[in-house]
Amino acid sequence: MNAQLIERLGAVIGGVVVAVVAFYALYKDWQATGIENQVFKLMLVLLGVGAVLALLAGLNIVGFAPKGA
Amino acid sequence: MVENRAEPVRLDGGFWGATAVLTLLAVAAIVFWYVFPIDRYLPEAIVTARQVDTLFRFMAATGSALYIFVAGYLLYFSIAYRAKASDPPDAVGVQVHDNRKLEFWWTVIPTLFVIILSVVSVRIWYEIMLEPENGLVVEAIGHQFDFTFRYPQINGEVTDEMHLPLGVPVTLNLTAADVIHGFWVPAMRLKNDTVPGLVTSIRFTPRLAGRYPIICTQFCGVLHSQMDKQVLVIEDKASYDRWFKGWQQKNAHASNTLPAEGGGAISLQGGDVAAGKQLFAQKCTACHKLAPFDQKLVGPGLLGVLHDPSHPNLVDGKPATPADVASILQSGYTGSMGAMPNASANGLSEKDIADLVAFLNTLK
Amino acid sequence: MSVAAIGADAHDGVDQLYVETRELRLQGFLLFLISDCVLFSSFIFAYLYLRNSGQGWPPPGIQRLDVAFAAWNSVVLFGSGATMHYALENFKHGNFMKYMWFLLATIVLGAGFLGGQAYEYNHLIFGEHVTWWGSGIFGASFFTLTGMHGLHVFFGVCYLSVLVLQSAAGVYTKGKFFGITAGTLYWHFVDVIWVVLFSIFYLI
Amino acid sequence: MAVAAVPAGGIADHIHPEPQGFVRRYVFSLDHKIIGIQYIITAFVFMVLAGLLAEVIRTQLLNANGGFVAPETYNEVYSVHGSAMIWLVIIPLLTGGFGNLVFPLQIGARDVAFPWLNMLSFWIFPVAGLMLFSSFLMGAPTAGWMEYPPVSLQGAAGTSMWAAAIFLVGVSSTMTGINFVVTILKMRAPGMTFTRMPLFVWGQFATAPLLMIATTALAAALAALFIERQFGVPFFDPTKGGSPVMWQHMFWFYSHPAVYIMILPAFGIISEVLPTFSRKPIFGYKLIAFSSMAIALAGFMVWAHHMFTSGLAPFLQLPFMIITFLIGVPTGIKIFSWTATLWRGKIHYTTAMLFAIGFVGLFTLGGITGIFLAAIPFDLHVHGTYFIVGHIHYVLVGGSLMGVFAGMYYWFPKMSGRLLNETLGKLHFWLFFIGFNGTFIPMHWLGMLGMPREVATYDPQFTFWNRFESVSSYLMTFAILIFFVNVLWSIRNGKRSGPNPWGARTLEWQIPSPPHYYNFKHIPTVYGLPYDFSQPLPYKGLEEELTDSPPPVAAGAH
Repeated sequence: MNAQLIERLGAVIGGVVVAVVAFYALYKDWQATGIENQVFKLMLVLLGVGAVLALLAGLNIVGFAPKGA
Repeated sequence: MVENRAEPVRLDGGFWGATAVLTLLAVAAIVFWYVFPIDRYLPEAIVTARQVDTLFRFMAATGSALYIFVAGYLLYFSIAYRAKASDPPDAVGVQVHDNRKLEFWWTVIPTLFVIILSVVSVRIWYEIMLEPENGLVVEAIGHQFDFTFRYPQINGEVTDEMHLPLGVPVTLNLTAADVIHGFWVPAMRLKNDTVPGLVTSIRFTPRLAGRYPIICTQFCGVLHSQMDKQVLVIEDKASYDRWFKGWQQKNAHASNTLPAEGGGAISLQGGDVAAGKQLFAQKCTACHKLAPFDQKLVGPGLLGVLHDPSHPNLVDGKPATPADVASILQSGYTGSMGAMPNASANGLSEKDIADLVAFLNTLK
Repeated sequence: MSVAAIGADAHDGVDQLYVETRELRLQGFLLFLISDCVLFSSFIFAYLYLRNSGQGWPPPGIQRLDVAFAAWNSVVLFGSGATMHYALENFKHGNFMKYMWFLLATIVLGAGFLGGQAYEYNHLIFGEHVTWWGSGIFGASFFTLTGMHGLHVFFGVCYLSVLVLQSAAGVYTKGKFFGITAGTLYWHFVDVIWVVLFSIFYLI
Repeated sequence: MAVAAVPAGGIADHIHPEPQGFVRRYVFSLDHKIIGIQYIITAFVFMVLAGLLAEVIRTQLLNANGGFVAPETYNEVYSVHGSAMIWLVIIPLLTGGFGNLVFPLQIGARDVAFPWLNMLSFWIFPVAGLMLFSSFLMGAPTAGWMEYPPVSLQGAAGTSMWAAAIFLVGVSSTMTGINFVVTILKMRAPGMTFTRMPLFVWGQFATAPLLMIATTALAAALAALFIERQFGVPFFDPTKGGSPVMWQHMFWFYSHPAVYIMILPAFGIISEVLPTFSRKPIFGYKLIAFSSMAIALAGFMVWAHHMFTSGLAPFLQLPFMIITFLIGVPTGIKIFSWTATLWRGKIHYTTAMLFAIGFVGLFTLGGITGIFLAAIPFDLHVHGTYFIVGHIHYVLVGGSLMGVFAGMYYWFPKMSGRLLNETLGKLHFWLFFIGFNGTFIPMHWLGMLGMPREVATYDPQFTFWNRFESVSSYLMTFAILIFFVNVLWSIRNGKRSGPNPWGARTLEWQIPSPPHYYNFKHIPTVYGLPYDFSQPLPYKGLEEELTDSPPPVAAGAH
């Protein structure tokens, strides 16, 4: 079932990349003020969380056994 | 002419006069509500009906007193402080903005009253909810445009009136066959919606013999307004038993028993459980739940239909056997909640029936 | 309200009127996102209510959803969120070409996500015969929610394409670029909704 | 005290040139006052239609076996009556109509935050109204304004049209909500802090978040019902696994905040009218303002008190009962403060004042029966009966509609420059008062004795009181007819009112009536609460308003 494998691999690598990028961007403009920037910071946090979730799902830590297993 | 703020603002004599009158009126209203013979207009058919009436008297009395004061002051101030012709055109009232003490009290007192009202309501609500559970279990089923009732040991359904013996606590299970109806007996001061696919129950103890109308209070279709013809009859034990036997004979041959051995015994060998599970999911979950018997959807829950002795006997008193289930699958069955299609309508081949029975057999 | 407070230095024709109207538009857009969020949460309530009143999940006869593919698809969408963020950062710091590349990357990734979603629908509907009306409460809640989210992503992709054309035509200057900020807010909002949908459909 | 002046070149300082041509000025107008008037006119047209439906209902109930119309038609009539009155009359009148008309003037703004959005939100409204009334052509919805599935799933095509129409009105309401929140937050005159805003603006400020958040929850429920009816997607159909009780949760989660949307602006109107005609400040300004917000917030937490009998788990019902009781406290505070406003005032009995006092009297009765309904044991008795119909109409007609009439008599001069006729007004008030009470008081005991709701025929024992109600409802309809005659007559030949006929102190009365399209030549600065009659007006910069000097129009076309 290499399709499963490729998807999981893509999810893991992509997840790591996006999570790093998101939390780095968050770290960079942590001091920004004004409602607009606060909303952006919140969105970045949730984006990071989503990437981590996708990463864990790729590693089969979260979610259920792959279909058919 | 500008009202100067120097001289202190005090309540004048007229105000206290009005207050006295209003207090008298309020006391009269309170006495009226506690004296008013509610049961002459609406009999108290069950034990808790009296408690609901006491709650109503309490709320009506306090509500009327509050309303008399508000409306009274409104009227009095409107008359006493109207701009008289003698006032100059730019006359203004006393420029008071607020009064901390007054505002404090008319926040605290209503909050206290709300707490008292909550305590009273919860106490009475508990009495309604905690009626004994071991009483007579009756089932009322709402259909489009009438209620039918099912009694233990009476096959099929009682269709015209619902009879209950005096003094015996009752657990009334409510469900519906098609749409939401509202089962309400005004004399009981109690109602609950009959929701299709859900069994809700109300418990009460009949206290006063009589014939009380049953009314549907939730819009259920074009003839919703006709659903107030049926009657709940509360009577003494003897006449109840007579009525009960009458219906037992009448329904003895009701459809509840198994149809004649139609389609002949079919071979049940080689039933494949997995295929049965698949078939069940596609064909049966619309009306049956994989849950105990009383979890009704349209038909009863099917968990343990072939093993659990308490599962109602489909045939003559003994738990259902695979052959019984197979014949029901083959020739259909008209229960109280709706008709089960037979094999051809369901598109079940003989092999399918064998698979289904095998699957049902595994449900413990 | 000093001009600096809004994070855009005042030149390129930015006057007090633009500053104030921009502030109003930003507030209005955020409130719109809140009301859209309530729309999704109402459907999510319906899904969770049906899920717990039904007979276990997934209902008999329906396989569990393929988490692997969904994880990959989600990463594509979250990636597009990251690229959109960098598009806005680059625009704010003036390097226009990088902004355009990141914007195009976002559109490609967004479209990729839609493609992935279409693939999954195709697999579900024709492969496993799980349809919108035919598969009981699973079909109802899954297809309605993910479909509505897909529609929002589609509107987002259309808006971002318009954004590319407008930026190419030079509509957005250094001081006046609310269109891009709104696009980024919307895109992040769509990402955040997918974080929730991904976890409630695939992970629990 | 140092109050910041209007920032140069900003929105408040900017007057765009006058719109030209009839279409731009009156049909597709961006001016919040014209849009307010458009809302009011359209809402009153729908009120006439829905009011006639009400009279069909009352004529049908003249005798026990009905017979005026067939049962199906009767079900259609009361369903469309309920839906139209709520979504096409009361909500648009109070939020779109009076909201647009008055509060931007009261906060010293030139217009709302998003004029284009405002115009769009209006033009969706008549379309949705026509959609709802056109459902008669295809079998109108028959399951009441609540349209409970599964019976609404069996309804004719009109039920889907109903869902689409209410979805559209919901979209219009959400836009209005967003528009008003941003306007009140961002566009108040310099110096007008939150505790210096007039109470009608507080009413709108409490209503706007409800409009914006609650309406979208209804949009989801309606979309689900529409999808289920048209494509068979099983949300609510119990035979396919759906749950009918879920609809009630989703519907009432919107509909209880909706009843607060319908009453909070009316509270605002009454808090403006009472102090003006008692010639004294409103009593307890801060408490009234904060109780509006408290009511708006608590409105989201009580929806299941409409579902005590629909099979909810018993212990779940308790919190809803107790929080509903608690909402009675801020409402009570408002009622006591209004009554105290009349104390030691110099009361002038204009029609607006009569309606305001009538509002306090009748709404209080509706509020008290509301507390009855919150107690579960009593609600188990009267849910789904005419007691509820009585309660609804006491708070909606005795409350919101009386508030609308008070608002019309109060602000009609500001918008048209002419006074509504006082004698016709007083006739309208007294006939309406008698007719209204005659129609809706008997419903309380009819409901308790056993008359269910939404029925085309009823038990013959209730015939007398139903006839009494029907005759009183004809009187009430005649009174509303007098109102419309009064409005139509006064537009042309009402007495000229001048800028401030009532001697009121809020900002909208310091500018000419009808106000110029730009409202204020120079945005005033505010440094106090306007309600104290013994103090001078707390505004600076209004000197030029009543002169006819030309406004400083901005150079470029905006």
